[in-house]
Amino acid sequence: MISIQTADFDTGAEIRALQGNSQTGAVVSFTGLVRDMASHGAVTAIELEHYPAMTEKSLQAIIEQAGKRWPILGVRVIHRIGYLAAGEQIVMVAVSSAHRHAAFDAAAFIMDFLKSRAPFWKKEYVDGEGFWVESKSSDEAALERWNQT
Amino acid sequence: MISIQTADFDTGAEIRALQGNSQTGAVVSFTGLVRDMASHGAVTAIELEHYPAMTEKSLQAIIEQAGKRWPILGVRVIHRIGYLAAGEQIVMVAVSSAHRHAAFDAAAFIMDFLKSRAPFWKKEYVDGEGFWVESKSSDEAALERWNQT
Amino acid sequence: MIKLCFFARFREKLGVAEESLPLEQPTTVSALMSQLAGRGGAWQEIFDCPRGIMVAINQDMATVDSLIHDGDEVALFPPVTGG
Amino acid sequence: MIKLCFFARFREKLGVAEESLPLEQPTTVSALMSQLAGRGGAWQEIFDCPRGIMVAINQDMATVDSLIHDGDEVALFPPVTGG
Repeated sequence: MISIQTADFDTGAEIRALQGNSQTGAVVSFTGLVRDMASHGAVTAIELEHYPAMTEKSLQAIIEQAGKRWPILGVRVIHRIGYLAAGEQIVMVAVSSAHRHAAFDAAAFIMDFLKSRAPFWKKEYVDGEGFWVESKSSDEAALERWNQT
Repeated sequence: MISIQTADFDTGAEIRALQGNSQTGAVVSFTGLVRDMASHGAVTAIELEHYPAMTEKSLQAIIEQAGKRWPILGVRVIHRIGYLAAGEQIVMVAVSSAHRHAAFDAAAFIMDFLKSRAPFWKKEYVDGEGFWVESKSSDEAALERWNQT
Repeated sequence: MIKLCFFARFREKLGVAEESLPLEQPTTVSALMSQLAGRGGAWQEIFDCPRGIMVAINQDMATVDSLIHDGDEVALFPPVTGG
Repeated sequence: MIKLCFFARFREKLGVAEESLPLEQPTTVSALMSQLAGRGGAWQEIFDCPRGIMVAINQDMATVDSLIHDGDEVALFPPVTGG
């Protein structure tokens, strides 16, 4: 259900794997990519550090929370680590459910909590120099909406 | 950008095609499938009728509305017509954007309006007999939330 | 003349997918529905009450108050259920 | 003894990824931070103010008021930026 890996992944194959259950009416997937622009210039690559002992545990807890809120049939989370060039895939979250709103909401919920609670850190390389990415207040704010609903 | 077709589609290939733009940081996809259960029994297949002269025009209008609300970089909508067996893919919506919330919201918006405004009708086959699917009040209600935000 | 199109359950119940109808002067969708209901049988059953009927004029969604002009394509159908 | 882990910017600035530290009795995260800040230099810069510091005890998110016990693994890191 959760993979932390340096290798790339095949979003289409992961979505197909979630379609096997005959009760499944909806699959929603999110794929995050390395953008080539940052505030300080053109990004050629990023480096992803994580906290190996904690990463999977924290993602597991986020998925469990989503499972308590929505009738999820399947979940797949893949997050890459190490060096990734601009344009490469970083992360994938896919959720299957009988109905579309549950799949949409659960996938957005998992991504919001992954962004602010899972122990990953990005360093962007611009002209060969590395800059640790600053967290965005908008990511923390995104968690608020899940407390209100 | 929009395809109405009897043939199946490859969600993974469509997602990859949207990843070409170097500003893209997020791709969200929705895939809808034929569920094998309905209120009146086990569904073996469905038949999808549409209004050919209007279908693409109505989807184009929905995508334009989404484009006015969110900074979308790319959109792909595929809807199948004709006979589809249980478990088959019916519809796919994929949206790319620089940021994840725009991609999530625009994809959910397009699906909500497609469900209640695009001229498609489903007939479910149970034991060889066809039943036209009744529209759900929850689908109409789903449009309301887009008026409030 | 206007062109009428019927889809899904309406098409099956009425036994007709499309027909041409003379139009003397611009009329509303609700007046057209009353006229169709006047044919009796399945027509009356479907068009007696405008609730639960969707209408498009020239492939754009319209309402019961929309005006129909000569040459228009008017589609009448039950609530959509795609996706 | 407790095990301390530092990640990302903290690891780089402090020049250390992990270390072991004696623990006489249970203490709070904020008391630990004060102790680390007392080392001066980059330690003081980072741990003088608990704002903008995330902490996990035994791989579960914790707060500055959480208690640290003997044998715990305490990770201190800047706000996460994955995804």
